[in-house]
Amino acid sequence: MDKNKIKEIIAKRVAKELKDGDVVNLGIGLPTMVANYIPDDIDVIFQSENGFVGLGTAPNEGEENKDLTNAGGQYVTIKPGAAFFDSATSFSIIRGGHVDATILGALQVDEKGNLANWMIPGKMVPGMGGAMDLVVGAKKVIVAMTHTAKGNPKILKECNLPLTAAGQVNLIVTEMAVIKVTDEGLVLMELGPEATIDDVKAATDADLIISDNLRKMDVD
Amino acid sequence: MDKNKIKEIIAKRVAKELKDGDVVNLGIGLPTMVANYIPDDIDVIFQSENGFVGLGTAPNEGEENKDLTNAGGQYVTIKPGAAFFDSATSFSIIRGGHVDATILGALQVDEKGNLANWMIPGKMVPGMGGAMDLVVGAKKVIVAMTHTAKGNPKILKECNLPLTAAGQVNLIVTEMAVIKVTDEGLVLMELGPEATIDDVKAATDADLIISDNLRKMDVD
Amino acid sequence: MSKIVSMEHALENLKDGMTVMIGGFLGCGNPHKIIDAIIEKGIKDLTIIANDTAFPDIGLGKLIVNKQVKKVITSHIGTNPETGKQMNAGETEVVLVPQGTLAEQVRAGGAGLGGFLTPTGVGTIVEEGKKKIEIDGKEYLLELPVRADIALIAGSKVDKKGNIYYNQSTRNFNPLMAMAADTVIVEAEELVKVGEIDPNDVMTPNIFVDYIVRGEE
Amino acid sequence: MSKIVSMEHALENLKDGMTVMIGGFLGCGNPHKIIDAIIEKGIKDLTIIANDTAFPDIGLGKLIVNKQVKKVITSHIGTNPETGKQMNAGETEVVLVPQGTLAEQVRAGGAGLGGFLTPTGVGTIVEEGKKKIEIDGKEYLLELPVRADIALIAGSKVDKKGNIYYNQSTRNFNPLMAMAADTVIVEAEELVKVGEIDPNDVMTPNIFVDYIVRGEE
Repeated sequence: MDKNKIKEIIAKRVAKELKDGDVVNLGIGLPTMVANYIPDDIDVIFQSENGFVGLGTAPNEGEENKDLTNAGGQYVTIKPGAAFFDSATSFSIIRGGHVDATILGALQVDEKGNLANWMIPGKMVPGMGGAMDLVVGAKKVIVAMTHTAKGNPKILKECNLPLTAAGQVNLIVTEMAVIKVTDEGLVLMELGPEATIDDVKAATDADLIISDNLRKMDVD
Repeated sequence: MDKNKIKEIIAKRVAKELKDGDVVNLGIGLPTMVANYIPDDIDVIFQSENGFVGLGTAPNEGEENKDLTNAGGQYVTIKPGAAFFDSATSFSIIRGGHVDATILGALQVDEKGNLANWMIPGKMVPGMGGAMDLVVGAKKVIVAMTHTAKGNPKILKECNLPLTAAGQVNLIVTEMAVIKVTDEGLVLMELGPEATIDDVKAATDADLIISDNLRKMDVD
Repeated sequence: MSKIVSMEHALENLKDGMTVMIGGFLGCGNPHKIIDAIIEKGIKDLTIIANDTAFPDIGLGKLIVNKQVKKVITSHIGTNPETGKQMNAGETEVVLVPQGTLAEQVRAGGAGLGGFLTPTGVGTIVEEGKKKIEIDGKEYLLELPVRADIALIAGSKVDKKGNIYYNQSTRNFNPLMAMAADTVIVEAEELVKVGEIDPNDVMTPNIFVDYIVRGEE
Repeated sequence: MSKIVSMEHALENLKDGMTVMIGGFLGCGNPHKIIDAIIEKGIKDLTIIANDTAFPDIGLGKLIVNKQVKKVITSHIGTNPETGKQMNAGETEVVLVPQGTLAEQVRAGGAGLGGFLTPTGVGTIVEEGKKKIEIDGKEYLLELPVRADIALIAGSKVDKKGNIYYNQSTRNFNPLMAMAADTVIVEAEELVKVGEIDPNDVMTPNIFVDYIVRGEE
């Protein structure tokens, strides 16, 4: 599958997790694409941790507003009914459980729902930004990522990179699978359009429980 | 001296403690009168702990605004340049040391600068309101009160009523005296218009150190 | 689904025995119409968290007079003699909290904090039963967050999505409480179209508001 | 005494080696003109507290590139490769803090709190060296307040008394930092008369502002 197709599958599938009225924070990169696949008949409120709810689409060229950027520093727009606030309020919203879902990428996720996505010691240390607060505070943590990195599994028995948070991930969505994090371990719930159980097992380091209701991912 | 004259002396003398640009919180009752004696050439900013800076005078009759009351629940006005905020911000201002002086009444004050002004067990329990935060947070705590209550001293060796705060009072202004709280004890700095040293000593339970620079209170 | 509901519908969420935050300061910024409806409905055994108990005939003070409150957590009861009377008679439990601590406790409840350290109350009876922690040689009390089942809020302007604007000194505890309860009901003094409140000037973002009731005369 | 001063006058308050908070989020809401003046003046060995280090050629990122910073306390350095390079070379000390914790630390610094308990960072390297406190069976980190010698703020509209209004997403850390420093300098994108900002809409009350410098083009 080509890269764009992979991203589209993941974003489409994650979009189906969101309900009318949900307050959602989208991480930078792939998660941002989820906004493109929200059905018209439901109203999802996007939170931007730099200080507002009611994040809209990217502005038309030439209509950028220097005072209106998202948490990635890109120009954005707001929807009617938006509201601005300071960073302490923004993270009160996040840490206080007022965000229904946070969708973010990962370097590694493991069987206990541990997440590593903010540094590779000695290599890449961008900092955690708002990720640690988001993962601890959001009611539902959805990891949206490619199933492997350069062929290496990212879903592990145990993360070996520094954690973003311990035991907070609820759902993992990749182009190959939808995996639920439970007290019993990782449960394979859905298979990607082109994946078999064996494919997923081969690309996953962690143990997988196969759901009795295993089905194909709905990515129409 | 009659009651009004006593209050006027105290309020006039306290007003002289305030400087241009000071942020000041006035307690209910006598302290409120201090605002009447600020010289025209200095700009003192009054904070109202229910949520604004820039408190003005009482409104003219018929011009009361139901949305604009002070911490005593009375209708007030604001001055140009006022700003409103919520109660958490209001007490961030107070506790964070952004109030230069708080002026409040007392039931008892003692040699260590302890203050009791919020309850008499079994008799009167109005609650502390914002007083505990104000006394701990303001840079300067000025007690403005009559020297005695029904002839009984209010400036004691040690408070026996429940404290509002320990060791926070800086200055005591009564109709009889201006007394500074120091590490060495209470220092009598100024005498009221009609008081002698002996009068003050007789009306005070605490030990008093007489300042070398003892002078008459300036209440013109 | 519209958040704008009848008073009756909104109050179905408020049951006997619940813990209720009520915004306002000595009546200013109290949700007066909701309070009147609670009195009419006779909901009882409430635990009220509020800055004060207002006056006997104004604002939430009326709930005290009408004996619908079993416990009050507040900073001041001096303006409502009925609260003190019921406290002394053992009819109503009163927990007195310094105002700044109460505001910060409500904020912490909404902000997902486990507590905070305040210098307020050190060396007074407020410190009884609380953990003391020394930071850089200064003593602080560890105060815990406070939350409620329901918050009753008064908004000067509320848009149809639930964004709230508070006029002047009506703001006080309202925006803090709107973040610290499982269900939030706002009484809109003026109900406006979405967009009439500038997004910069929204003081309580719509995401906190569950129900809007009309408070216009 | 007017708070409106020349850039030169304002920057007399900023000395080599000081700790400086700078408002803004990836350049948006940075006080750009003040930053340019610091570069021109060559003030050095600064400790910067800011959400991020912006970009190499935008906002406070330029101070890093120009090697005027000895330490940064921040949540994110990924957008400015120069920060990482200097960190790896041992030239600049970088302390990474979760964004919500940093915002709350600055707020606590201004609010007179001794610290707060946050669930963020539990079970990660962020907890190293910090006190853990359990409340109701849940673990929290005790995080301490942060203050600075100077805060450099960017206001969209500033009145002559120093009341500040921040437009849209320029607000971010600015109002928090304006409360947490000994001296506060605001760069006014638009300087307006007292009264032009509605008292309800003031986001930083004038009492926090020491100096106003003009930021208009």
